[in-house]
Amino acid sequence: MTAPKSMTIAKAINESLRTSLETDPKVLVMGEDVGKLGGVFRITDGLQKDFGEDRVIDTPLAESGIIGTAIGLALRGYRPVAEIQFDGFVFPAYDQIVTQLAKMHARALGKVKLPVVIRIPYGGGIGAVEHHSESPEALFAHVAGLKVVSPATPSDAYWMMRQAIECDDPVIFFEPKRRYWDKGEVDTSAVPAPLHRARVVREGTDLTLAAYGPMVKTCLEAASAAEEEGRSLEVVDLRSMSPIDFDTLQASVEKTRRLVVVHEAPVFLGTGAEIAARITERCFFHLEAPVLRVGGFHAPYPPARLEEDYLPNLDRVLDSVDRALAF
Amino acid sequence: MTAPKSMTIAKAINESLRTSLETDPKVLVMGEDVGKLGGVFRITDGLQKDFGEDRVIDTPLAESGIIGTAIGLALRGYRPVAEIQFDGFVFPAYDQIVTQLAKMHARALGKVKLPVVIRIPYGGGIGAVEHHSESPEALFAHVAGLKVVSPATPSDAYWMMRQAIECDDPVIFFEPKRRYWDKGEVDTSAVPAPLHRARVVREGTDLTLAAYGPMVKTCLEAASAAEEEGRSLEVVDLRSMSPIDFDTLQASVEKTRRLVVVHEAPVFLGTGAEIAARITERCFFHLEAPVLRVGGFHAPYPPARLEEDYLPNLDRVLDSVDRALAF
Amino acid sequence: MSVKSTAARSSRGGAKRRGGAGRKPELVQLLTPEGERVEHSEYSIDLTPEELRGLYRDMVFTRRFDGEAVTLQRQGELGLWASLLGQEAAQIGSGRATRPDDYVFPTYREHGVAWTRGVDPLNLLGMFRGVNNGGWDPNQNNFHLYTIVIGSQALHATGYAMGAAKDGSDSAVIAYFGDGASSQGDVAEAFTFAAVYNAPVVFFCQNNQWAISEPTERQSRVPIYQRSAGFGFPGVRVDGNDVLAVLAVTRAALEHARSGEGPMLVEAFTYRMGAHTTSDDATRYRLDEETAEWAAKDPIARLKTYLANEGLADEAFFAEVEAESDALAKRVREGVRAMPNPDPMAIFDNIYADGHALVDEERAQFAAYQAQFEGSEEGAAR
Amino acid sequence: MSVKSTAARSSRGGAKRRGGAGRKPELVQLLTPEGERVEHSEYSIDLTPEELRGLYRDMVFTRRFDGEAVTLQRQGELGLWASLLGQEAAQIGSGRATRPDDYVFPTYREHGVAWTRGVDPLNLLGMFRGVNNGGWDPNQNNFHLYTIVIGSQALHATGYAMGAAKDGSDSAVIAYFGDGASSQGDVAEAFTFAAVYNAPVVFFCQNNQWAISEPTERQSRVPIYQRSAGFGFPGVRVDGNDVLAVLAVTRAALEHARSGEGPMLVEAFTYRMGAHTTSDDATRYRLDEETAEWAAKDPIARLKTYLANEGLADEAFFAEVEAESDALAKRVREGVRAMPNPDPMAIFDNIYADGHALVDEERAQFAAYQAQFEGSEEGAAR
Ligand SMILES: Cc1ncc(C[n+]2csc(CCOP(=O)(O)OP(=O)(O)O)c2C)c(N)n1
Ligand SMILES: Cc1ncc(C[n+]2csc(CCOP(=O)(O)OP(=O)(O)O)c2C)c(N)n1
Ligand SMILES: [Mg+2]
Ligand SMILES: [Mg+2]
Repeated sequence: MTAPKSMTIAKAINESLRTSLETDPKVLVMGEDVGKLGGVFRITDGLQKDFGEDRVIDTPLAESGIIGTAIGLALRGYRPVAEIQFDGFVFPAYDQIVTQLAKMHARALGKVKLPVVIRIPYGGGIGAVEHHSESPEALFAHVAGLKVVSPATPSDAYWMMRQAIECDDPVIFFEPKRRYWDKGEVDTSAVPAPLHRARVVREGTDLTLAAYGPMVKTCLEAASAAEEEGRSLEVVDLRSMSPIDFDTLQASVEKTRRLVVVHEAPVFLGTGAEIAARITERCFFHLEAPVLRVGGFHAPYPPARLEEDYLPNLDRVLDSVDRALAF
Repeated sequence: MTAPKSMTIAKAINESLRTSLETDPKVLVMGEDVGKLGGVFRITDGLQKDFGEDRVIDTPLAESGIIGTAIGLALRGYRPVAEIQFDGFVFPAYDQIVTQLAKMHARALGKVKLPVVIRIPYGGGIGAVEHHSESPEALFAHVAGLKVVSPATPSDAYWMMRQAIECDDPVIFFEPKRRYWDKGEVDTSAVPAPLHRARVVREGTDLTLAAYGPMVKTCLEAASAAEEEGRSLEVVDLRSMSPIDFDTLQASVEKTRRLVVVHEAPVFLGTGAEIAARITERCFFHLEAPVLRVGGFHAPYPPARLEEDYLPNLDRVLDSVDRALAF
Repeated sequence: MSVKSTAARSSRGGAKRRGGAGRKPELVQLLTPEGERVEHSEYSIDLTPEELRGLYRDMVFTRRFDGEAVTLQRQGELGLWASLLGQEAAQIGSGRATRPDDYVFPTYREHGVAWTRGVDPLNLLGMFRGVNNGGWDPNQNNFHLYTIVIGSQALHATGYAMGAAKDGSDSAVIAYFGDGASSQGDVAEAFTFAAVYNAPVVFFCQNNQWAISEPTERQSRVPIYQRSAGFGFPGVRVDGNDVLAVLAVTRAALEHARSGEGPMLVEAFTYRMGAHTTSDDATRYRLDEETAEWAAKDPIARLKTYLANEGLADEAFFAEVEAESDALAKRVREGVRAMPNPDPMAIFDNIYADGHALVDEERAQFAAYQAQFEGSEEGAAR
Repeated sequence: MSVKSTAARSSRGGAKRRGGAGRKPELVQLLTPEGERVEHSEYSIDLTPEELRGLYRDMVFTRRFDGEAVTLQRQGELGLWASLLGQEAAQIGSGRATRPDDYVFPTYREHGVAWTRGVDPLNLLGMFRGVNNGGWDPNQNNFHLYTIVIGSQALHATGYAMGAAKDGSDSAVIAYFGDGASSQGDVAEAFTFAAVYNAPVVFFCQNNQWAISEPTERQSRVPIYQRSAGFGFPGVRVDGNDVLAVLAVTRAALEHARSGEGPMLVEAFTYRMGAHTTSDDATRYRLDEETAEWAAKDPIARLKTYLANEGLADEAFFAEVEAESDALAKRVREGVRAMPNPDPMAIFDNIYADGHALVDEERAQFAAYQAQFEGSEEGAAR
């Protein structure tokens, strides 16, 4: 039993990959620049040096090729962890993900398993150029056969990645890139919560804020700010977008009677739409206000100098909280 | 002024393409097998014969290539109407659609327009093998820069296609393939409703059914069946999934106070989720029941012998109507 | 300058730039359409009479159950069928070149290859009947599921081959695809990955001249076997209606792969004698003359002629094969008719290996919904 | 059999199968690294002293404002910059080969090509500063927007060329992409479409040896210029640091395209002297020796030597170019600093050409939301 260590989300994922590579010889890490460079975010730093080119594989610049060959490797018994360099570059692989990776287990009536993890650094807030700041999670969560998760803390980053790699289903693992350098405690010997279980990360009584990945921190900040105004907000870290843990959320909303969902992705047909629809159905007589959503606009992710305006922030969250409380 | 003619949806689209080819020399039709064969559904029947290989173009078997070159042709001033042979085969083109077609107008600060129509025969009910029966509209409606529509009648098929071709934005045109052979009146000289306007196709007072494409007919049948049981259902044909005409729907729901949304696509993160979320927000104090949704399950589209069970049908719609009325 | 007609354009481009083609005969052939054995400088084969008769038997069986499937579709027992008529030699020859431990990635038309791998034809028919979307265990015969999205499986095969190499195994992998598929980006990416990782995979393109209604000139203006050179591995064109040549060339290609030489492309030049599928009407786009021309190159007829002329098989043998294939057809016919419809609750099976809360919820809701109708006619609940 | 190290594998594959390479010198060169003019059997060029000085001026200017952009990024004025250092000859030579009515599809690094098309460098900097995602009018200089998704623009270029041919125009199109991009399915599909439709497009691959941290062997085990033959059109490798050779070869390729001969592939063999972008740390993956080796092949130095040795330019000219480039750098620096941030409401602009109800709704909501803060500090509303 090792003592908890303080580390960044980036380091936690690196450690998680390292441990997985160590404990299971079938685990592979693959993607563009994951080798010597350690990835553009250094998430795979040092892994090729220690595990060799055979297990930490620099691939040609072709995302469909990365996922398509990862499927083949999984068919051969490997457990590939494939990196997509940035959110906006997953689309060339979308066909392989949607028509093959997601459906092959069912197609084979269960005879084939595809334990492939696709790591995608996602979301904005880092001042990047086009295609480097998107949040496409709804486009994966809508597709049956995929599991979709996103950690918000170093501990979850570490454990959820280990669980994702151990999972026999394909997992799309969205990494909140602007939180890569946030620190937190990681206890590598703790027994983790199930991969798809939501977590109440702050208790409150007046309204529930639901978020995942990068927006959990924003919601916690909003809850602190609201406290100063005498409002008690509960914050739920959903952790998983497919499946979504509606039971935990429902319990929270039955208590607080109000819900605001926050994500960076565009609101229109974002995960918040499903959450609003389903929680309204489950809690129809409990809700004092409609479920409100805070998220991106129906617009291409804007140039960096506008992203502060585009992204949900403390003010936008609190504005919706005000609106919900005004009902 | 020509007299209204009775024709199938298939024929109406064919006529619409023909008229567009005739009236605008910049209009092109392209795709796999659209030439001599007239497409696997014969939607482009006779067009290559009459307009030549230069305007009705058989393409190599590569969907990304079809959409990518359609973008280039549009940049050169053409108005390509590209066919994707079946819903499940649009994914190789998804990257070009999402990262290029949808975003180029904004990227160019409006200096470039991409009037590309992508025709996709979609939905199930025809007893086909895998990938031939899917309803991926939410995956396009979530993406800013695209417009997404689906006609339910021959008249709409004719006019909406003409409007889509005339539109300066990219339009994803979902054709309800199992309704291709349904007949109806087409008045090619009538002044059409705007492309993105919803239409109340049956008036009622007790509950609103909202649908588009293939499910409009199912909803109309459900409304007839309900009438025999003394229930008055209003049916709204949404016609457009991006944008969605929430004003028309809101007016209907404010009257009926109950809404059931029906689509073939999986419920989870389907367009019904957005409709439920937004209508609940707009009509919070009007709604007597949560917005209910009838649609596909979170499962790969099943083999043909199970599709009757998988697809929303009269019974499933009426079951939800019962549930909504029981609130 | 305007775009000229396909024919003019492709022949010009083709003629001018065939380049490497002069180096070797363009089409490897060991048995002529007339049934005469010929030799080839690079590829040779020496089969026992029994092996030769085996190939014949395989081809006849394949054609027979394929034809039966067409009939079953006409009778409404299948929703669709993609006939391999005319491609028996390409499939039997290449399939018989594989070892049991090799792995095969088919398209949706490799019924003959499936046969050589020991997959029961009935298993293939499930997806065409609409009772499943695949459904056999790929690892039982190292024969992957049929893949419908054109070209996808080329990457799966490459990844599998990368894995086989990592394992230190000397198994090889073979990926089937069509002439149309050669245009898909996935196939090109598979070429790149296979070359860069030196993966032991053979890309086997059955150029049957058509991708539904489009002739091969809509996909390429040079012969497809030439595609691989620019990716750094060899390509060869073989007479796809000559089972001996296909066997010899595929064996050599698999040997090339398994011995560490990396990938290889084989283009089997053949012809789709039937329509694309039972849903297709080939008369809309192709001429009878072409079909007639290819009928004269029939893969089974030429082997039969050879066997008969050389005294390698007698009438009794041919009659026996005929009888056996009738029995096979009967078994297939009866088997298909007896295939039960799946239980509606199967919709919720095998979506995830490790479970998913939403699926559980929807399964339970659907079960409750279905229970309403229990004991009543369909829809009688209202 | 196991996957062996890249080097061993790729050289083996390469050596064995370079095939066609023997037929012509592998690299077209007209000006050696030492600044000596050499002749080439297929490609020749005859430029006036003024034209030669013009190329020099272009390259110096390009390098200068590129360097200025790197500095501006360090100073926080730009979010990112992708330097073309070392690739000036490849870009100026090819850009100067285009006619005004030709159309250019760049990647994100074609600052030198943009210069030759008359695009103001300041326009290029907008997206790197984060004030827009492109933002110049592509039709003003027939220079398309920078495209970041690797390989996509190859298809746009092909479609555009198909359209140009349809119009009966004799304009040609040139599509730029990198060595890494050669692996993308979209590039292969562009090759297929261009060949099948005989589109007047030149595919111009700047092989700068690296795709971020990956050397070209991770993309191909044979030279990239060989890729096109298997698609039915010619490819040629040119010394990408030799502006004369690049100009000659690209001119010929564009001529080939516009005269109805169809597409052509040009591989400019060059080197990325800087890091991939200002965010990259090239010391993590490449050796100084390699950079030093390529520094000796500098494209500007060799032309300068040639001009000086041949008496085609004097010190006054070089000094003048230096002074002008300083002025350009100053203009760029000041222009960037003066670039205003866009209005937040611009988020809602130009998403659709014909309007969209949801955008209207969100625009109105956001305006109302923003109005709350009017007159107050940011966030002061609470
Ligand atoms: C990605 C994709 N696009 C389109 C289709 C529809 N489709 C099915 S078969 C076919 C033609 C395939 O031609 P080819 O590759 O030559 O194989 P063949 O059918 O001749 O065996 C097409 C276009 C598909 N299955 N997948
Ligand atoms: C589809 C896609 N995947 C990944 C990236 C991230 N990325 C940006 S540049 C680059 C390397 C490009 O290399 P190359 O094509 O050789 O061009 P160069 O940068 O050397 O000019 C990568 C991987 C991207 N922009 N697009
Ligand atoms: Mg074919
Ligand atoms: Mg490069």
